[in-house]
Amino acid sequence: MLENLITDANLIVPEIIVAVTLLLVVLFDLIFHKDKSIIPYIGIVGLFAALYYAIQGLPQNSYAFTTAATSHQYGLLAIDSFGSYFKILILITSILIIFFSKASSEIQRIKDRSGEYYALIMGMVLGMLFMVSASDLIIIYLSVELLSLSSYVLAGFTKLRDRNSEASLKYLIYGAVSSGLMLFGISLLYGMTGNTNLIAINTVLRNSSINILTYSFSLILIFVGIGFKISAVPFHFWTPDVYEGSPISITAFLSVASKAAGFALLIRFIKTAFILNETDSGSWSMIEFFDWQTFIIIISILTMTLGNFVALWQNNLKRMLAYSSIAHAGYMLLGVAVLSNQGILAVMIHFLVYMLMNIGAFYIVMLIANKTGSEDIDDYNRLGYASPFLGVSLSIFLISLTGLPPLAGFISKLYIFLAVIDAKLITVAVIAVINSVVSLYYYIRVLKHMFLKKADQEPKGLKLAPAEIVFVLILLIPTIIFGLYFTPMIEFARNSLSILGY
Amino acid sequence: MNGFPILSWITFLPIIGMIAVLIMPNKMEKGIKLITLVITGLQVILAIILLSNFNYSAGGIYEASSFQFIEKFRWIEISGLSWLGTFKVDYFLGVDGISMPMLLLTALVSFIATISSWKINKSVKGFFALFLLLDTGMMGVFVALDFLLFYIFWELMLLPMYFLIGIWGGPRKEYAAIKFFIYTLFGSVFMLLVMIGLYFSTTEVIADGSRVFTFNLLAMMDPTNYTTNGILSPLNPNNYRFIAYIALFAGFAIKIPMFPFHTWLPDAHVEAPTPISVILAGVLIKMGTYGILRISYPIFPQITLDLAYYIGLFGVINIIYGGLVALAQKDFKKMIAYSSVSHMGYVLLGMASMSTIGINGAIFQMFNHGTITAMLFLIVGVVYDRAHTREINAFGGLANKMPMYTGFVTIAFFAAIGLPSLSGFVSEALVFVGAFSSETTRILTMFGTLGILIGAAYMLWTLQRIFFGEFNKKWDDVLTDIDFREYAMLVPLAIIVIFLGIYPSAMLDILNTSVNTLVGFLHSSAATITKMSM
Amino acid sequence: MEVGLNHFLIVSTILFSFGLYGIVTRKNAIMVLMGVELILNAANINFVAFSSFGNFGINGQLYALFVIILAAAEAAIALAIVLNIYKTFSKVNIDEINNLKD
Amino acid sequence: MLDTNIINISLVILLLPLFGFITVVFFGKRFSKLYLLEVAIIVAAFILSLYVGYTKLTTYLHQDLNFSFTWIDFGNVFGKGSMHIDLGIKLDNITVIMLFVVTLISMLVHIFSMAYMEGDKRFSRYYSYLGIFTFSMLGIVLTDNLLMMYIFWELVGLSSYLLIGFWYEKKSASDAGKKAFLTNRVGDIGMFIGILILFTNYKSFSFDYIFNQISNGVLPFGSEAWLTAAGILVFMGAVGKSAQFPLHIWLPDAMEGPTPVSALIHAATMVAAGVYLGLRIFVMLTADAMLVIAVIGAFTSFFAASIALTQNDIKKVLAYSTVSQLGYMVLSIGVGAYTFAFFHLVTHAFFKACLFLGSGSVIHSMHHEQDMRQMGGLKKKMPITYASFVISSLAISGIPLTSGFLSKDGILAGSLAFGHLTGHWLIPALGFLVALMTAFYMFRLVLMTFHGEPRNKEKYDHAKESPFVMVMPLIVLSLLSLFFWYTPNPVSPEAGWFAGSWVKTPHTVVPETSRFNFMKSDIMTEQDQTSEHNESGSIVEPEEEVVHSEMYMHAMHWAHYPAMILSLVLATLGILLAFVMYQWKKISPDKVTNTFNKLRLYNGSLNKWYVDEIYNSTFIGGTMVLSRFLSWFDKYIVDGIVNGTAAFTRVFSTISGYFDTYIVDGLVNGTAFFSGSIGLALRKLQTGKVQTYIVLVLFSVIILFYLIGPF
Amino acid sequence: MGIYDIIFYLFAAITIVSAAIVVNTKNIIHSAFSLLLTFFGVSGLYALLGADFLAIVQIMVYVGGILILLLFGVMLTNKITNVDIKTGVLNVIPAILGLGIFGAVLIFIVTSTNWHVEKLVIPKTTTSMLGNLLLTDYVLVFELLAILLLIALIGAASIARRDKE
Repeated sequence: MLENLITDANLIVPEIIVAVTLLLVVLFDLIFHKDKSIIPYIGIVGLFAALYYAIQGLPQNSYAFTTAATSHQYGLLAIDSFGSYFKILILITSILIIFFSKASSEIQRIKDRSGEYYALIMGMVLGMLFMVSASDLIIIYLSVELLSLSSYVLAGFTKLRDRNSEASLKYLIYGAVSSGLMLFGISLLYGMTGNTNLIAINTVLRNSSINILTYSFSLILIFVGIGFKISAVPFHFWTPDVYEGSPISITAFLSVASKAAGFALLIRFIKTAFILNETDSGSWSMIEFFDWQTFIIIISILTMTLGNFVALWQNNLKRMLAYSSIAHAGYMLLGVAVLSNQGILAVMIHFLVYMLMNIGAFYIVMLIANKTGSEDIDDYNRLGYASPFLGVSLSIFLISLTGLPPLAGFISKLYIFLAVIDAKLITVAVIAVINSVVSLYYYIRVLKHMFLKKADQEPKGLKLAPAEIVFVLILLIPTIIFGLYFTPMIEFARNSLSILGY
Repeated sequence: MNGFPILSWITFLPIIGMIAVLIMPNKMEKGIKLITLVITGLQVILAIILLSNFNYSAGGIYEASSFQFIEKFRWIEISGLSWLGTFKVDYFLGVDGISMPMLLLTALVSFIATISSWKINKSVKGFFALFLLLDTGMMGVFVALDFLLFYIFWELMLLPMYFLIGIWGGPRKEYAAIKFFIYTLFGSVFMLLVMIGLYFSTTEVIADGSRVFTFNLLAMMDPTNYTTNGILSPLNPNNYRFIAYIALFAGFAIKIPMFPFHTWLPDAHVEAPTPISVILAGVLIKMGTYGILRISYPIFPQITLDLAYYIGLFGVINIIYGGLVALAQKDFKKMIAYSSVSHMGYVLLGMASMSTIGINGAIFQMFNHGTITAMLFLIVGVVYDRAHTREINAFGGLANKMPMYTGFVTIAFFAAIGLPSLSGFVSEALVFVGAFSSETTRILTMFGTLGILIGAAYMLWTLQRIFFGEFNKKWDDVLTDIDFREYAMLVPLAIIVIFLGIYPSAMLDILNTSVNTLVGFLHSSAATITKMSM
Repeated sequence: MEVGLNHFLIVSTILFSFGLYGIVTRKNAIMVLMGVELILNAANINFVAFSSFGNFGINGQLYALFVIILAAAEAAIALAIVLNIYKTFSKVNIDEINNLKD
Repeated sequence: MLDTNIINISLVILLLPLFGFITVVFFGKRFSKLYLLEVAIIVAAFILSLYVGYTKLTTYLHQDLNFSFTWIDFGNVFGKGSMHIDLGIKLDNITVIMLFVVTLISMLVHIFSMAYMEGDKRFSRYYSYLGIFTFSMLGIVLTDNLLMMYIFWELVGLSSYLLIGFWYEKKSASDAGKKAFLTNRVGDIGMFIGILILFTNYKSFSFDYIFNQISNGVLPFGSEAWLTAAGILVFMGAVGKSAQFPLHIWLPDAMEGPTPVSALIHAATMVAAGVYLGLRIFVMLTADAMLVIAVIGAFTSFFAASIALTQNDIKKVLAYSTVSQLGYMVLSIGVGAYTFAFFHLVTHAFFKACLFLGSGSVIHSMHHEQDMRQMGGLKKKMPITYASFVISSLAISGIPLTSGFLSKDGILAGSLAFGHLTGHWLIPALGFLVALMTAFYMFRLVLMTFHGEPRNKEKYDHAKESPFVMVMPLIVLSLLSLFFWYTPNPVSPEAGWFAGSWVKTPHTVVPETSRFNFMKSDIMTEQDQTSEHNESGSIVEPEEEVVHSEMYMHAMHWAHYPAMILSLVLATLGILLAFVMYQWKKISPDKVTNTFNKLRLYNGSLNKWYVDEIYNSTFIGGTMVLSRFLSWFDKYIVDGIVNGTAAFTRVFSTISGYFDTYIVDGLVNGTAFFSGSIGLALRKLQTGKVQTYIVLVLFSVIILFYLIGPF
Repeated sequence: MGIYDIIFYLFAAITIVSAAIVVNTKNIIHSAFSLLLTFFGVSGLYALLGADFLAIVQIMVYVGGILILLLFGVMLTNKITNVDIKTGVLNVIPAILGLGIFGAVLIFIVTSTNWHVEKLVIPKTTTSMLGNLLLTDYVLVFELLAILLLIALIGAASIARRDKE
């Protein structure tokens, strides 16, 4: 028993480290209640350690916490390279977000509560780490809740403005209902299969006939919960409001890490529970009761279209980026909809790139908001001249988000389209490219304001700390390099493709 | 060229220049301008070196071995993808008779445009940095032989162009810039899809002997490389190939710009600053026709042959429609912008002929239009710089006030009209001869010849309104004859226009072998593909 | 008709629907939270009923237990947030708190 | 190698004026006397062409000299074999005669202009333009192929444009230049299409090669109709350049240019280029084409003469008279009187140049007064001008002992024969009517200008005989209007060397079936057959005239004397009528005017039958309306359709105001509009009320379930 | 209809009726106390299903914990003097419509499904079995829940406490 426990614990070292860091943060919060500036560093150290072990854990491929009642391959967690890839992404994002938070004036103003802030961040990280490797519906539900509960609080954490609290409340109610629906779906699925383990469910589905109506309904309900996390239309409604209302560091975190975790969860859920078999060329044939492809394509088209078209109208940059992140979720869902390793690869690459460019964009928005106190697009007028570095960097991030060469965003878009066209989903591809043209409008609009518009008064140049420039460069340089030489990025993703299961 | 990567140099030299410009402090405007001038000057020199080493008898088009100055190495290689085998992208540059004139044109027009930018004084650094980036994009498009590389260069010039119009442009610059951007992007995203479709339909043998999918344009042209069920493979019984052709063509057509996708052009031209109008008209819109010749024609030969009539039809519509609309313009620059629409119609018509003479004429027209329109836009720039208006009716009688200027205007206008002994005539005549000799485009050609008349009408009318008649005393102080800098821009172009008018073989000999190869390849490959798909 | 699985499921379904109804219609945030609790309870009934009738072992009860604990945690956070809202807006009517919108 | 020498000399003649043009253009400002170089050059060119003409007409009378080189080489063209475009020159008899005529008149005009244009601020520019004109004209004359013909054709158009609009400060002048260029281009389009037809079929532009192919039975697209079409289309160029109806409108306006220019370009040389082209392609004209040409010519000559009757501007009368005479020449080509078409071209060049220069002399001395109603009685003041003017007028009226009598008589005879053979009697009838009208309006002009009482005393007092450089050309030209240069027998042109041996009707190459009956050769001579089977590419001219059948010879013979007598009678009648009305005042011109005006004829004629007005309101107006419409269409509809759809625009126009306010800067056009509208609609969902969101989620779940569920 | 059935219907009725009151009454206090009844009803249903431990936990946690929390919430967010602690409704029609369809669909599919039903087995010792499971197979969940509770604690405390001004 204990041996098992130790073996299992070895498999989840990153999670354990994060949990310990969480406790340490709480502890240090109590010890150093005068000056809490050390706390973020504890978090950073802990996350780096976790990252180290996550990278170490890349080649691992086994189940952890196998249940005694069943054979070995039915674990609560699946520790595989796919999960580790996302764990690495999430941990990197978390580290970036901690630096991000340190630079953010919003977070600086609540310094005395920074212990709780970082503790909750750790809670989110932990939730996400479990999400990406969860292979049991209960773990899925609980890890989603762990993530959610932390983020509900964080969304309203600063309490600086009305909208913080409002974001928090909306997020809470929306999240509670979504997870409630998901739970109900889980209970129905449990009723049909008598199990909550994805592999076990897969076995049941292969071998017995089930009521398709109930089955579909429960899957849709479960998808509500996941769709809520990845802000897929029509489960996205919270996204713009919460993104706008939250502290910008949390917005960035939600838009990248929590979405990554959601996607990892979705992919694992589909791939583990509903696959019939995987061909040599990496495409999946699915158990036929539920047409995942059509379903996700519908969601995906809705998502990208709504995200892009509504983003056109936004004047608040944070809100615009929220819609843009919805749109990107749509593109990534396209990668999922292909239902092949190729699509998954595209999603993985897209996340890597998306992390760079989205955090970069948010970071610059934050830097500007720090100084000007505004995220309004009109306040960006002529900013490109006042602060050329920020202007150019933000332009590059936004152009990369548009998916224009020679930036990394193009490569990830290319991979998605490679997958989609190879799957012969031509109509979908056409809709997607038209969407990407539409997206240009709002991204370029920011550039227009920064460089083309006339300002009432010339904005003052922003003085940047060296650390801030370094932070931007850390994100900017890979965005450019990966656009021109993307072999390492794709090699990395390709080596992390294996998902446990059939 | 003894292993000297001259094409890479000519393509990426501006990037080096851009970095240098960015390093320079803001205040050293002269220095920034000089760097740009030196860089573009070096480009011209490299282009001349290329020309002097150019083998006139090498065909190129579909045959890697007869391309020249080839640079090819594996840029991206990712193996072990179970569904793709190896994902690879080559850095593959090369030149043949079709790209050589475009390369010369790009180098020349960039150089002239640099001189023309001398008076830019707003955010000088930004302007020249973007200008040089644009230069790389344009040059790259004309030398790339790998579709992905081509696409990257193609998109690369969008953003600099957006800013160059949007920041340094006229009153409605933002509108014009975004319109340009959106139109072009709209075209190019479909190009992206077609590119991916083609990627999955063609394989190429790589070093280890296995066949992998490829972006290599030359491999895509070889019917034997098609996969059995690739989405755009003729072996695959679906009509995607046709749709893909249309999509690809639309992408290029927007750039040309072909009716009815041309509406971005007048706006962009009118709002853009003079050097950018020069680049836009001189080089950028050639990318569309170049792309059609380089990609659409050899990769989809049988569809090209089937649709020749429609290509020609749109060409003729462009000629007549563009001309008639130009006739109604009151803005000097807009008039010239529409004349570009009209003149690009000749290119389309020539291409539609599918004959050596016609395509020769079309490419020659591309080059000539590049030089002539560059001249025309510079000419507009001259009066606009001085009078700050482009209203045609605001002027009159400039011939006496600015005789040398009028001289250049006359050359440029008559070249645009297609007066013999100037280069425009030869290309237009060849286009007509070629198009008429093809059964499909014969009747169209007859309508197309109306363009000769309409062109003369709007050009001469404009000439009359601006240069003849009574001089408007309002401009007495501002309008002075052209200065040294303007000579430096106009003289080389005028010399080229006259020289090629008298001795067109200087250019046509460069083209000829490749065009013959292309025409031959079109027919033989179409036959092969038809046989395959049966 | 003998009471069977379906009876329990119908109860849970009704409870679920009422919960949703409450969430959707009530203005007061706390009453919305009550609706959430109803949903969770409905799911719990399902878990327990399935595990008992389907002979799936006792796992279902365990899951219900987890959910109950989670509901408590969620309620704690929810109420904290509601209090925070009350401090900020002096009201807890959700529909009146909509500064964030398009 | 004498023939090489001649070719080389011809090339020198061609390039000399170009050299002059370039030199004067670049250095004319700096060296004000540089125009003398230009004059010297043209004198040299004249002397050289005299030499060339002499050598050709003596040594190589029956042999053509050719020289050509490859201009553009297309290499081995797919499916068509080797292909190239050649340029070259060809010297045959009409070439060298034209060479002589062009250089001579050009030289005289150069000299005349030294005085006439003196003091003009763009004096050297004027000479450079004359230089490029001469160059282009010589190019037309010398070329051996259609492409080069077209090239120089256009260049002639350009120089004409430049010279007509020389005084571009005057709007009427620049208008006239533009009109000339554009009208010519209309004809040129036809010509170009004709050339395209020929090139497409024969892969060559060379006259000889094309004719050889036709005579070998290779027809364009295999049909005679296309041959007819090609002939007519190429001839369209001549219609433009030679100001034939309906493209004649530019020539009278072209009188806005300096008068020596009118003499050179719009009387003697450029307008004759059209006729020259007609002669060049004469051998490939089918019967139908010839009939069309004859009708055009006849109508034009009559139509223009009818206008010339009433004009008051001295140059306008001459301009319409030129149109009318060109109509004669075209008619002559149409009826197959090749020799006389060319003959009339030459004689007309001299006497019409003389008339124009004479009028220039008058205008010069009257201080640029052109209205005849302001003149009168000038014969005393300007005796030499008067004398030369009268000689030329007699020549144009076709009075014996003048060159005009010889050529015109030939044309009338030819047309009469044609009418007799084909039944198209209207053509000779119009021809004779025009002879009457010509004599009348020419002498009306002479009488109003030189006879009677001076009407404008002030101007009259200042008038004096022009300087020597101006009268010398007049003397030379009027002398050339006399018969003895062309034939020893003043009533029989055939007896002379010109029509008798230098210029012979070439053998037509069109298939028998599409010739006129009278042109069908009854008996093929041996030379004929050898020429048809000569495949070397150049035709050796048959030594004997074998073109016409016996029938035609008979008809010609029959027509000769009636035509001569009739034309003489009509010309005399015309002159008499002019005297009656303007010298002896027996009939008041006003009365005649009123009489005719009852049918609105006088005003119609005075206003050139409103052709310009009709064109303005139809073609030009229509084009402008169309172009403005298209411009509007482009701006609002095409842009609209492409950017979105027009329907969409309409539907959403109601909210466009809103849209404009908020999004106009970034989302300006229709696609944006469209996408913006979608965005706007979707945006409405984002109410900010979380419970609404939940309702939407629930509905979505149901919809998704419906969509995806297995129903 | 046996006694088991009668008890079931009783508890079911309590649950449903009180739930209906919870979501329909205007008075928050009424609604909170109805919720208490609902929890009791559910607890009874658990007992009927043989989940005795769960029934107790339900009452302890829900009634002792969550409901008290909710009541605190009600008290803290409404002035106690305010006699009618009432709350309005919104979205009633779409809610009834949507949930009518939703509930109908749900009931239809729930009843039409051929669930895996075996004989109702009432285990005797659920408490120990649950305890065993919790510390063996589901020890991870156990730990996870511990952290979740910690997070909830930190979160609730940090967001609800008064800021140091």
